[in-house]
Amino acid sequence: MDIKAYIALSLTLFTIGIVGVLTRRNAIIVFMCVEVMLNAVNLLLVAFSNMHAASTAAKALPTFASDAQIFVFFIMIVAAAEVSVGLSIIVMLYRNTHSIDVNFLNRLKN
Amino acid sequence: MNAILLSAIWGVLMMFSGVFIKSKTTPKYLAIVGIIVVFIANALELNAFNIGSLHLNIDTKEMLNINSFNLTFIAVVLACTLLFFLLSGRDIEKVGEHVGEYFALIFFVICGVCLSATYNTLLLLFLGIEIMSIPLYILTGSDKRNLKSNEASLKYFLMGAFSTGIMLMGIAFIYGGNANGSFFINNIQIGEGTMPVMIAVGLVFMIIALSFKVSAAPFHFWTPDVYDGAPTVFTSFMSTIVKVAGFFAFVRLFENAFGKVQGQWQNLIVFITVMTLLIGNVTAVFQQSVKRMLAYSSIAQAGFMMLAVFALNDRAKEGLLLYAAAYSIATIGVFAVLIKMNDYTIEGFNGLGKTHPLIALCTTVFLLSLTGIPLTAGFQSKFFMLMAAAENTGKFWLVIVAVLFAAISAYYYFRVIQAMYFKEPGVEVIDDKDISTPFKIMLAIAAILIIAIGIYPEFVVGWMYHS
Amino acid sequence: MNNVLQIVWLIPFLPLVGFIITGIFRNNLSKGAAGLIASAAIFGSFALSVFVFFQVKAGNTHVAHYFNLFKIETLTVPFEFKIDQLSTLFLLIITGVGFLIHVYSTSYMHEEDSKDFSKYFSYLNLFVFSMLLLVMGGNYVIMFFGWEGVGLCSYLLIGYWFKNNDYTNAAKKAFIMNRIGDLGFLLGLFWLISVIGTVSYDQVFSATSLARLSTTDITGITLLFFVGACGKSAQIPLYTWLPDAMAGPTPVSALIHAATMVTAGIYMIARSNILYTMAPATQNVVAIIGLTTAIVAASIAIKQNDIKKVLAYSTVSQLGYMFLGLGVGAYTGAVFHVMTHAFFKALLFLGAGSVIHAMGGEQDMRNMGGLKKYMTITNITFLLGCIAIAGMPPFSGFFSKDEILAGAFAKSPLLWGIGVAGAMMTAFYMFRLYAMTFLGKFRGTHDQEHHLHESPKAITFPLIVLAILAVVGGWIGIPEIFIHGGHKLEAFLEPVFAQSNAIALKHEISHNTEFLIMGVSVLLSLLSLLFGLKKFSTYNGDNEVPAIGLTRVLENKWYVDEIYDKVITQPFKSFAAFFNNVVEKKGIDGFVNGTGKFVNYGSRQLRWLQSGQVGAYILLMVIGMLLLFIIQLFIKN
Amino acid sequence: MGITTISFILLSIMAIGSGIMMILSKNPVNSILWLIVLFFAISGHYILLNAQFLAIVNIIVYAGAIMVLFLFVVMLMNLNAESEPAKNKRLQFIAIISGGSLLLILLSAIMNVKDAHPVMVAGGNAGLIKTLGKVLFTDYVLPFEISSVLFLSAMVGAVVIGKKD
Amino acid sequence: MGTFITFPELLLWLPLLAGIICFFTKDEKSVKAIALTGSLFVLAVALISLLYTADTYATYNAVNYLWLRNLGTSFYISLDGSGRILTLLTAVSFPIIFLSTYKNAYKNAGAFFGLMMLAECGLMGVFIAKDALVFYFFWELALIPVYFLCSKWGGEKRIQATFKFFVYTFLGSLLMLTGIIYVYLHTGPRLFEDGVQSLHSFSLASFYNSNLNEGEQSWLFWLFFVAFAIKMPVFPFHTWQPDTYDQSPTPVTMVLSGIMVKMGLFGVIKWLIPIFPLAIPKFTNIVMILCVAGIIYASCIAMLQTNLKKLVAYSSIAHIGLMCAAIFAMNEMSLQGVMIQMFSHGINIIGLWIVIEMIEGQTGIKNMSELSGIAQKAPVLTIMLVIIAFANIALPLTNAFVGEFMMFAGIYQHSIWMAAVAGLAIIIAAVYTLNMVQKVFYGNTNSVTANFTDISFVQKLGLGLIVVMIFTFGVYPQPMIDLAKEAVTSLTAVK
Repeated sequence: MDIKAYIALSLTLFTIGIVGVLTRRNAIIVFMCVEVMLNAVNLLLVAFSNMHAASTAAKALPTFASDAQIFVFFIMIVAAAEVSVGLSIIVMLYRNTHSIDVNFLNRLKN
Repeated sequence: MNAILLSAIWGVLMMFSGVFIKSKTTPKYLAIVGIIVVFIANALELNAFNIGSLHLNIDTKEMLNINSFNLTFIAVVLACTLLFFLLSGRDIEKVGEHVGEYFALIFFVICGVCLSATYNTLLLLFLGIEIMSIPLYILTGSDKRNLKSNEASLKYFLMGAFSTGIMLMGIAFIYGGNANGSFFINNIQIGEGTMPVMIAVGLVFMIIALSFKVSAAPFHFWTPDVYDGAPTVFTSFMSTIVKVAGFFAFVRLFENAFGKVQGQWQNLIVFITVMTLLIGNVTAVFQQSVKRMLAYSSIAQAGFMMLAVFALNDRAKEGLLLYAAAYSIATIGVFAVLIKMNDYTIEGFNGLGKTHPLIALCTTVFLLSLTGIPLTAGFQSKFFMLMAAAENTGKFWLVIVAVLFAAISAYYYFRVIQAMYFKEPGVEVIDDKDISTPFKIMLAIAAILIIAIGIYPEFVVGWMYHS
Repeated sequence: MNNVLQIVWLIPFLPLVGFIITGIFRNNLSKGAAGLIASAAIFGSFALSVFVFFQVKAGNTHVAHYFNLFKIETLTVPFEFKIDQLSTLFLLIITGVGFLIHVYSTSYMHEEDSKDFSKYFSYLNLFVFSMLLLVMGGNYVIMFFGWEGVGLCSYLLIGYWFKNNDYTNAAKKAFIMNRIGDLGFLLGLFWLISVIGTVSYDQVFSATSLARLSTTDITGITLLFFVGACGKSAQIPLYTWLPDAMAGPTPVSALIHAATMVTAGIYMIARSNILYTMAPATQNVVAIIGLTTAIVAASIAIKQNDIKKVLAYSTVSQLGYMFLGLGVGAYTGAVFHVMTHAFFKALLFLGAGSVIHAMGGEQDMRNMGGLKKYMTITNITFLLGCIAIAGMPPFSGFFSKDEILAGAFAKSPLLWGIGVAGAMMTAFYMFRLYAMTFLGKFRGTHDQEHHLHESPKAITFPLIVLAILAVVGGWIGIPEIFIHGGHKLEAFLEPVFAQSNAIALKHEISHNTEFLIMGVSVLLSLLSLLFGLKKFSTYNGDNEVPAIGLTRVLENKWYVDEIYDKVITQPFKSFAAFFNNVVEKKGIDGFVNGTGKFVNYGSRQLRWLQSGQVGAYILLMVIGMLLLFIIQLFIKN
Repeated sequence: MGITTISFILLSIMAIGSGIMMILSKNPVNSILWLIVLFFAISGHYILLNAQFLAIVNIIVYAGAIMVLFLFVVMLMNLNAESEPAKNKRLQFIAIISGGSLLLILLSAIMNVKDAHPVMVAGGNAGLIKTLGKVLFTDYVLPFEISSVLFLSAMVGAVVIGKKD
Repeated sequence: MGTFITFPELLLWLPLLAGIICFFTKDEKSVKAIALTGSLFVLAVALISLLYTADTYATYNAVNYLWLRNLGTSFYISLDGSGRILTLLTAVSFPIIFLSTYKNAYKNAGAFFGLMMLAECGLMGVFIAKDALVFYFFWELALIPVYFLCSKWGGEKRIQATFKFFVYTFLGSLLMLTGIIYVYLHTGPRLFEDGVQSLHSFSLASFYNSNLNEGEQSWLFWLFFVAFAIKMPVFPFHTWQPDTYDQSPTPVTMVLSGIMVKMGLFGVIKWLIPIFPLAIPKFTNIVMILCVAGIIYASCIAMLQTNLKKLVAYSSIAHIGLMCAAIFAMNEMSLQGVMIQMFSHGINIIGLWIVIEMIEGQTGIKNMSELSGIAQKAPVLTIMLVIIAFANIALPLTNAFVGEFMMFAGIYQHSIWMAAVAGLAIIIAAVYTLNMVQKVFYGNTNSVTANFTDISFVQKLGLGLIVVMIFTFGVYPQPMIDLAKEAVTSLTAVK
């Protein structure tokens, strides 16, 4: 299994996320698309870590590849935190406007 | 290190103060004390570092890199924050109920700032930036009744999350392309000649993400709206301290990780710099609301700071320090005055020179500094930046372009000055009851600081060269 | 008593003092005092000049060097006076005639209130001061000081009655015309400096520096100098200011626009005679211009009715004669004519002044006539003046003019022929003037008639003196052919023109031919004189026929003013207007403001990027990402 | 074609498909469900890559906690399909074009790199909880502590924003 | 022997001090008094310093403070040649300006005179700076107060006019700044007294022998020249000037036209020609053609002006153009001429402004065609004006004559035709000056001028001083020439 396959896969997911962000107007969906992007990254990181683990230099220390996985772990942490904040913002917005359409509010322009 | 720990701890303290202390004014003083404590701790560390003996030595596994440069920078940031508290503390209280929490969040941001000033691995860069951003999403939306504030925070949050994704993608590619398979920024194997494609891709992703954080065109679109919508106090905070921190992270990453192959990515920076200068300056010309104008001007200033990323030499570092100080002090000052205004449009400033000469004078000093008139800190910082860019040979035209746009910037800053001095005062420019004498004194001190740095910049830069 | 030459600086200094006193205390000086001070100042310098004259006659000339006007490595301009035969002669003329005219003015200007009275005299003194500076100056720069100074004074004096717009216009015209000449003079001067790096006469005319001048240099320099002379001495094409200058008080016309200032050009050329002798081309130009001016001016004078205008044009034409003399190398003749002309022209002007005074400001000859029986002295003196200018032997005009004509003949008979024609016209219009003024019967109004009277002593005294001079003044220059060694003046001036005479090729003309041409010119002018006298002695306004053809042209002064206006003034004005309205406002300033407008416009356009919608923002960001990736990955630098 | 390859392909198709379905489905609830499917697919990849810990965490944190949170919010706002007006078509078209071209650019850049980097599949013990735990609490103790600040701020934020006043 | 305080410092700090005091003084009378005394002190210093020009007094005339050493710059100021003349001009002008406008009342006088003194400080700084950075500092510092003065106390269209002026000059000086940076990066290292060594140096001396090849010099030349050309201003960079002169309060206009324009000339003399010796020959002709064209152009426009102030403004453009051309003629004669003329022009034009100020002050009118016959009402004023006006068109025995004579002679040596064309300005100048005199002073009085009163004693004093100087330097300019000698020789050495 070559790394390129994983790159392709995660880039595709990443792009799907982007396109989602661009095309949807529902704040929650948009936010979920961002989550998709993050997951694409996670996948890629893990793949890379194993790639490095496969490389000769890695043989030296066993925990070599775990850096990336720790990183992914932190990404998840951050994602969780962001979700809590993000959702609270969206809820607040909904409370004030009864809409979560990202284009509904554009008082701020020009 | 001290700064990181203490600011985090103090953040927790503030958080609880919000719970236990009912009085609305106490948290402010607590925060002021806190920032002073952090500052002193940092100063001690800086001093200790310069004489070569660190007191408490936490083994960070090289994940943090402490040196006089970034300690000085932290010192500058903390000083600016102190000034910010002193000038606008009372306005923070006005924003809403959770005064303690606001301060707590600000402290967390400071913690993030310190992280992104000292990080040595991409992981901590990521964490630092996130710790900077997430509280800001909140602060932006903290004026809950105000739809503008809501809108701003939503926009900021969505685009921020988006940029986080991009940055992570960049980190992933850099990690993948790095044969050493490590996240340490000074342990990235780029090799000779053109860098590996994956590194290149990752690098571009990083440039995009960081440009977003420092609001450099064409990734600046969140800036005007967010700065405009957020409560003015927090705009003042995030448009100064957070932004310069972003730049510091930017410079730090690209100096340590990709400094060797500068030639291969400089064009991108040039492109971004020119775009930023153009959009920032030109769009600011038309603005009617001073707040929004300042938002655009902050983009314009970012364009100048990009020159530091472009140059990446010692002069650039000095310039960045100076810029951090000059730009932050001036902007905080202007915002502090702006908050007091009843009318945020330029006409709102009409005749301020007659009704409040001192305030008008200080504001003028700040604006002159932002324009970059000699004898103000603003000139020195711009000057250092230009020098840095010029020393980095080959693209002198960039310096000239930057200067041309600086001339344009005179246009919109001076509109405010004209309004203050040469127009007749309208109805009730400021209601005097929230102009306290200490406020005036602080304002004057800020103005004097600007002049002092303008006359003798080594006052700031010198710290880098003690060792 | 050599010490006179040591205190020669007093000569210009006295008038300066007079100027300062009368100028500063103008408000508290009585008329008498002002007149007295002014005249006394001039008389003082006249007396000094006489002493100086004897010194110089005794043969000791002198260069008085006072201080350095400025001194840099490449050029030194000292403040120095040069006292030699030429300048002494002019000193005498200026101070002498000047003194008489001051005396005359004391009475002539008496109607003015004391303020303006002393202002008038201060100007007059200032003029004499500058004129003295001009002729005494030991180098071209000092000469230029005087040169511009007299211009200024003539400006001030022509515009003396500054309430009247025409007068101030005339003054302006005079000054600007002079400025044009001055520019020529200056350029010549710069040329001189750039070649030989000095301006002092002694050094410029020294053999060594003359050797450094190529033919082009000399020709160029002399021509440029001549342009200056044209301006100052009212030669074609710059003569039109002089007739207008008659707007000034009559004594001023007498002093400045007849006797002294206008001869500055002749003085300058005579002073630098050696340069002109070395540049034959320029000499020809000078001669031709001079002659043309003489003829044209004379022709105009024939049809003028304003008494002062006639005299003005006659001055122009006499000046033309002098330039003719200079052009043909008869320097002595020219200077001689300057002197005699000073006498009789001053006389005529003062006489005219006396007439105008009597007529209560009336200047049109058609309203005069028959004044002979009212003002005897004026009449006689005026007649003498007319005869003198008409060149009747043995009056002064005869000798000087004859010398010039002889010189012209020596150069080429054609010049002589035209010159004689001019002389005839002169005789004609002068006696037309005389007849219309003094003969026939009075044509003015009655109240004019019954206060006609002879002018007071202060006026008649100068007339008499000048009349005498006009008669005998020529006897110091009686040609060889009458008395051997009769030409005292030539002998006196010999050292000044020595260099020129040394190199100028002399074509001698035999005595017989000289007698012949003399006789012819005298005869012809006598005829036209009598014709004029007969034609106009019975003049009364009725036989006026509307002028046609040439006469019309002459009455309108060959339309020169109109032509200048159309060809030079108007085009230049519209040119300037084009600059002001198009280039300045639309062009340059338009561009500057345009830049600002452009920035504003760009700002108004750019802000549409900020549509306020997150989707659009992110889309733009993505597009930006695309750009960056393309730059980085596909554009190889 | 080994078992791993086949499962890789299957999981990838599943992931991409569910992703696409997520952004296409009008009803938020559906897209949330699709997203959960996506997460499962990715967890499958983790297992394939021998990162069991991450796989579990992914399921628990994402598919479990976060998605439930989302679902909760959506339910709270009882959004149904009509609630979201569609973006105008032109904009969507541009969006898809630009997104696609971005993908193409990156792929074309990366794919034409000659040298192959095999990925170690189903091997090594880097992904084991034991290893990760050791690493996390030795080398990564600092970030671990720092991340607490993140959580605190998030918590405070949630309070500030969410608390009714 | 060490000196306690040097002349340049005094020239710099005295006005600053006076200015600061003015700011904090409320009462108008005392403010004026303070400003006047301050300027008189400065004048005294400037005059005394003339006694110490000899090299033996070097320590009195130069001082060098350590400042930003790792940038290779230091606060180095000293009095010499052209700088000395211009400081003298500045020192002389300000008291005259204050005297002649003494009776004018300003709202918020403290700020007004404070800014005036600040402007003087800035000007002094420009003329004595020997370090590029210091030079640039003062260059801007002179601009800012003037900007505020113009747009606070000026005419009704003041804000646009002066803002145009500000942005224009600011742009120019920024370009110069980039030029300075570039040159700086090509200077040699600099070792300071205390042993600090910097890679490059901002000192004027090191700028003079920077290692720039011809190509670099030729574009840097324009970066600098544009800044100076805008300041002077030289055609076609002049369009800010007439409006600004027209709109700003007359004392400020005097400073602008009398002294500030000299900043540009001074810059060319000290900061342009010696720094880019290789570029000069290439561009001499272009610049001179610009200048000469400007001379004619401005004179023509001046001839059409009916607004007194604009007339003087355009005539000033013409004069400056002549001086600039003379500088680039680069021979001893022309340069000496410039040195003298810089001083004379300052004096004369200030005189003209004073007169115009008096007329406008009394009648409130600056349009010539509405004025007439003032000569009858105010003979003294008229005489003064006529003298100054004729000095302005360089009549002999006035100070301007010597200068223009030398300049023309010098230009002539460089190129006959330019001298000839520029000479036309002599005639045109006569035209518009006489027009002005005729329209305003001659003729009969009209409703406006019917009850015009002659000038007061103080004004007489101010104008009298000017007239005296006009004649003194007209008859005996030698001292001025000796003063400028070293500057001139150092310049001619460049060629």
